[in-house]
Amino acid sequence: MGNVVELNREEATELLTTMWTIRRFEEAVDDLFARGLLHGTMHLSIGQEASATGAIAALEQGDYITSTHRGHGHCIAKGADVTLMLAELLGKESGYCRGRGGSMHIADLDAGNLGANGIVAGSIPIAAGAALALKQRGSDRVVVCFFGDGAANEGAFHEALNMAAIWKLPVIFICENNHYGMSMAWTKAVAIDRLSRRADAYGFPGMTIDGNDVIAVKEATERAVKRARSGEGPTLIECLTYRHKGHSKSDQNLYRTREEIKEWRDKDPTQRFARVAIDAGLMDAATAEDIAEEAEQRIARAIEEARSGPDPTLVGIEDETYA
Amino acid sequence: MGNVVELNREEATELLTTMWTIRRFEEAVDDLFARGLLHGTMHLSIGQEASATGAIAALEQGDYITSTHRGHGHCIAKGADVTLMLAELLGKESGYCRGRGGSMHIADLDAGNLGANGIVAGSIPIAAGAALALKQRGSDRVVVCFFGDGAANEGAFHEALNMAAIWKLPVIFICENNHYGMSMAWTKAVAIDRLSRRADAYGFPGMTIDGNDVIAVKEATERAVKRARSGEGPTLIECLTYRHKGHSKSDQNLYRTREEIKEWRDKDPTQRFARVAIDAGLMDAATAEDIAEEAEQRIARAIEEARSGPDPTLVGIEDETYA
Amino acid sequence: MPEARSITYAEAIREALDDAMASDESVFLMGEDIGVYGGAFGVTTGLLQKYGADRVRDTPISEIGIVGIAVGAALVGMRPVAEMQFSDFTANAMDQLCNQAAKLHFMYGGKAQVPMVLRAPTGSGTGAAAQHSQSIESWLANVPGLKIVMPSNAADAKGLLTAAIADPNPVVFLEHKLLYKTKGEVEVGSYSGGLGSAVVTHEGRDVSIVCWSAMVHKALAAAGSLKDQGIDAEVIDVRTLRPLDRSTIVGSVSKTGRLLVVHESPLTGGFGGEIAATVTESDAFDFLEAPVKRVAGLETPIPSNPELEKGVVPQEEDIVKAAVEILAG
Amino acid sequence: MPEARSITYAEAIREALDDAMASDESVFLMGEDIGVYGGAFGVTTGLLQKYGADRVRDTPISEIGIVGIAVGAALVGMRPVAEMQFSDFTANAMDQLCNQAAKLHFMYGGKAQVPMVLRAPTGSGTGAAAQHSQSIESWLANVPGLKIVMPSNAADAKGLLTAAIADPNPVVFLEHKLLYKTKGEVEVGSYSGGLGSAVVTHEGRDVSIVCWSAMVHKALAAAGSLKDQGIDAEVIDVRTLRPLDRSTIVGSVSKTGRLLVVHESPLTGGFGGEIAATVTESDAFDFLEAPVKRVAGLETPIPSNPELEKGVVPQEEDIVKAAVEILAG
Ligand SMILES: Cc1ncc(C[n+]2csc(CCOP(=O)(O)OP(=O)(O)O)c2C)c(N)n1
Ligand SMILES: Cc1ncc(C[n+]2csc(CCOP(=O)(O)OP(=O)(O)O)c2C)c(N)n1
Ligand SMILES: [Mg+2]
Ligand SMILES: [Mg+2]
Repeated sequence: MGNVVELNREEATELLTTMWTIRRFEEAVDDLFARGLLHGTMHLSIGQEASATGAIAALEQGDYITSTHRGHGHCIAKGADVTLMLAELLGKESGYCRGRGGSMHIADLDAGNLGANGIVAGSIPIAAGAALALKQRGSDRVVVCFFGDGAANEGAFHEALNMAAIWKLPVIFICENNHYGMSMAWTKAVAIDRLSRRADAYGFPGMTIDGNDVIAVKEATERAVKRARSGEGPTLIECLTYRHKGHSKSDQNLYRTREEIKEWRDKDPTQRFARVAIDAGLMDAATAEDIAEEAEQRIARAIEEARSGPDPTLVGIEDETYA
Repeated sequence: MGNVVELNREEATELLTTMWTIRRFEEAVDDLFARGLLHGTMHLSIGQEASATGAIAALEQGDYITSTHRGHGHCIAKGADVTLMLAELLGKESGYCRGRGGSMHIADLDAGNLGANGIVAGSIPIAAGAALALKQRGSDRVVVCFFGDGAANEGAFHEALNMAAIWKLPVIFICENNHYGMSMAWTKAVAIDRLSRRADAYGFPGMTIDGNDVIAVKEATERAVKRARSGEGPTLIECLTYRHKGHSKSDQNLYRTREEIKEWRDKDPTQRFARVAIDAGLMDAATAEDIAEEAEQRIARAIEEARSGPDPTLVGIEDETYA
Repeated sequence: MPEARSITYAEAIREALDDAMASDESVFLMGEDIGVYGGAFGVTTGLLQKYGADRVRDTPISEIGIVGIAVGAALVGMRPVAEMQFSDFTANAMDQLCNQAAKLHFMYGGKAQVPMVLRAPTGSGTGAAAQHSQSIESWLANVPGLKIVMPSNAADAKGLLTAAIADPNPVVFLEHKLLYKTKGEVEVGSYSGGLGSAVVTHEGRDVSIVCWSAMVHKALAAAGSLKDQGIDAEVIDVRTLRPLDRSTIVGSVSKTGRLLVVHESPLTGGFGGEIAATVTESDAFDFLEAPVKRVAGLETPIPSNPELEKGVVPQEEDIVKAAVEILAG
Repeated sequence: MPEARSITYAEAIREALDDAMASDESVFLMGEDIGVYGGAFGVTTGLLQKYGADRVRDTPISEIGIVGIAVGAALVGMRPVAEMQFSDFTANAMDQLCNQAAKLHFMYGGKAQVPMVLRAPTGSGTGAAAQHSQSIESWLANVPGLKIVMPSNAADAKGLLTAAIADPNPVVFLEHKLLYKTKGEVEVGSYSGGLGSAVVTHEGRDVSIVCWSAMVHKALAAAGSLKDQGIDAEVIDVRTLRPLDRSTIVGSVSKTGRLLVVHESPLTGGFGGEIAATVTESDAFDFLEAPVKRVAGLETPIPSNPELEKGVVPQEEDIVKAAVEILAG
């Protein structure tokens, strides 16, 4: 576990609040989907809250992220309004993308979230590009780029990491290794024992950490951010984690065992951090429960509000294609 | 230098013959181009003869190669008929590709050369695919895949090497690091000190060798071929070498110095091997000279023959698009 | 009469794969999650169990690798059937498909052959938005060396896929997602056919509706409604865009004197232009009694909201309306 | 009257880049060998010396990276001008171009903008064969969100590139290799224009020849020959395929009553179909006195032999012949 004594009460509360908000958000949308109130496709990150939360906790105002198809957590951690997110998932005009993007393509540019992406690894070069722009403008802002273990086998990963390396771009590559692509175990998709080893191939530091330990993620990212801000270039951080739910709605989980899922449920990052924070005296058990409870209520209210939003219409839709 | 005592006279003669044939071939086409007798584009490998020659000397009948835009050497080393090659460069119906491919796209499927390729890194996945087919059929044949230092930054390189690794494909990746892409020094295109380090990112052996030492190339490839034939998978061999000529015809060499070119001319692999072979008593100086002389004459005769070949016509050309 | 029974489009595709694998050792499958998972749409379900992991090869998420490896394997005599999980990802592998697979035969002077199939679920209708719902046929339609097949029903899917696998050229086989669960009568044994020929799916005398893939069903429904309005529409299922069966199309329009092209992809630069031009540069031009019309997708990416999604691609009403307008002169 | 002088197409492009970089700090160039080497065709010669390596950024051979980095930089407010060394390599970057650059603005509900330009030398004529000589416009023409520009002369190249760089959308700017050394009168200062408008390059009454890029010159030469045969051809330079200026085309054909489309890329699935359909679904249909004709590339990859290479793409004689046939009825 990362060093909990470095945290103060406020920080601990914020981390736990973010994690519970993500968890409750995704449980709620899972439920909406099951009840037929939500259409399309969605990818839940339940079980992976620590990597999104910890990495983004290391950022400051003005820093950027790029996200993935499994992006609810990144979006929430980067400060999104859950009502607007839910409205987007519900296909509402009031959603982040006016109902055009849906779960897989939420962007929140005002908050510095350059967008989720439906193309595996599609946002990796985009993150490098944003980082290049920042560097070129002499800004000390950085970009955190999230992607999965599967994405590390795409050509886009390779080209972007190499270019980030040679130009020492201020970008932190966070590989959320949740052990599977869609159904393919990451250990079958590569013949190496650590994805972070790939950083060596580009000439910058890589490390593998416990991705279910929000403090460890935060600390590792802080070091990488410092490096990036000071012009030393990128870092690759592999966060070992696990998704409790299937890849998407059509998943029958045939490629993994109940035991494995159970084992990882026991390592749930959200409850685990709550325990640590309580043990360290950063909050009491009641506060921790309140945080979870409040998150649930906040999401419930947001759903009501989002559902009452206006539906989009086709009027003028062809004019939206170009800026 | 590789271990010259492992060679017998016949092998030494063959290596030197191949290298001189490549050299004389390319000098001749350079001259044809300068005299306006040859059109289109071409990329000369003068100075790089050792990697093509040494790597292919490690192969047996039935093994395959894939080649690049700078592929004359690979093609000759794999046993091509220089008359048919010249006919191809001259755009003749009698050329390897009936004048449809030109210098950059010669294939010689009967000899196991699956083809040069105009797309940088384009033939790397193709090599892996051929290797997969061989493996799937239970054959013990292997594929040698040539590509440049620049190609190692393409997405195709990454995806193909990873897939070759996980499936333990019988393919040997020969990176001919001639120090430049077109104008970009390889040291600017990557932030690592050895391209062979990238093999670690996929989980198979990589090594960097003196690519101007034909014996060293042959030995390294032999080990890799053995590994591949026995089902242990791929190897990446980085051959450090240099092209004496510009990238292509339009090159003004503004990106490198005369001194550097001179330095590498002094390391000419062809003359160097001749000296070593003579010193080791594998041939006398006169024989070495004869080999060069005969190569020149053979090419001169081939040019005459090739030039007298028939020109292609447009008749039925649309029927050639599909098999 | 060969025995037949009603099965789905997805099952028909699976049968074609199964038959080809059973009869030809050189056929193998490759793609993301096609093994245990059975593919994103379940098409390959059960084949791993039957043919093993070497012939039903799960790959990393590496589209360049998948298509490039198929090209290389085909070059040395295999018949790979590769899958893009969604046709949109063909973009990632476009070099291997268009610069390699399509060109090697010609570029190498006829000596190389690339007998491979690239299967991909295509089209909108699942709420997956802009990057998972495109119709990509126009990206590929101008690439000589490729064949492009877009079956509209189970029987055709089976016959065309069998033909595609047997073909010595690279064939792109685009399967519409909304068709996977549609059923049709399909012969029991292996059969092959249809590559390069369009088919008149519904005869009529007043207007030729030329379409392919999922739009065939909307056109047939429209033809039904048009009948009620006294308009006798002929529906032509193009089936293969490359090679294009121009004579069936021209023949139909020569008879009806009116042409309506329908496709899901956006209008501008869509393959509908090719159909229209085919007719207006043919002898059928002289028989044309009204301007040619195209009903096509709007000029937008596909939105996620289900109503918007439906709204940006042609529906039965749009086809009916256009046909009525054509007939009105 | 602004001052002008005769410069080449390549110089005109360089001037547009230079002007844009001088006046807008957010403009920068990125591509393979664009620095010291000056680009494969010398277009960027001298700009490195003037603007430094940060703004004239040599890249590794990484097309996905080049285009993707341009997208990311544009998203946060820069105006990158990226180069594909040959348009054929756009295939390697097709995902970033078509699934990312083109779609983000719409997909993210209008909040994101991707103001970037992708320049690429295109077309045949240099003997570089199948993988370096294609005309790729049809790959992209069906992708809403992209603009596609194909200038035929130096003055247009400068004005259109200036407009493309200023445009808030991703613009693909295809430069024909055979035009780089052609000269034309070009104004001295910076100017912008032409994006989305076709132009009548040569007026005539008998037949409308619609074309773009290098084909404009062949069409003009053909118009000269046709004049000698008493045929008065009008030549329309489309200039931008997306957005397409339909009214100029329709207007011309309404006048001439005859349409001949000319393009270098192969016939089937080429953008000529779009032009033909544009006319035959417009009011101009009623004025059409002859079937529409297309003169286009043959259905082959581009061969390396120079005579074959010329033979597979339209030449002046082909255009003349087709126009004469149209006029003959
Ligand atoms: C280029 C591309 N290929 C394939 C897919 C289909 N797909 C969507 S998510 C996914 C798995 C991604 O795995 P990983 O990168 O590990 O992320 P995770 O889903 O585990 O979060 C796949 C194969 C896609 N969206 N894009
Ligand atoms: C995908 C692609 N990008 C760019 C080019 C243009 N190009 C041809 S050769 C070359 C340099 C290749 O460098 P390297 O791989 O080191 O091979 P070398 O030329 O040094 O033998 C470039 C940039 C190409 N042909 N294909
Ligand atoms: Mg994963
Ligand atoms: Mg090189």
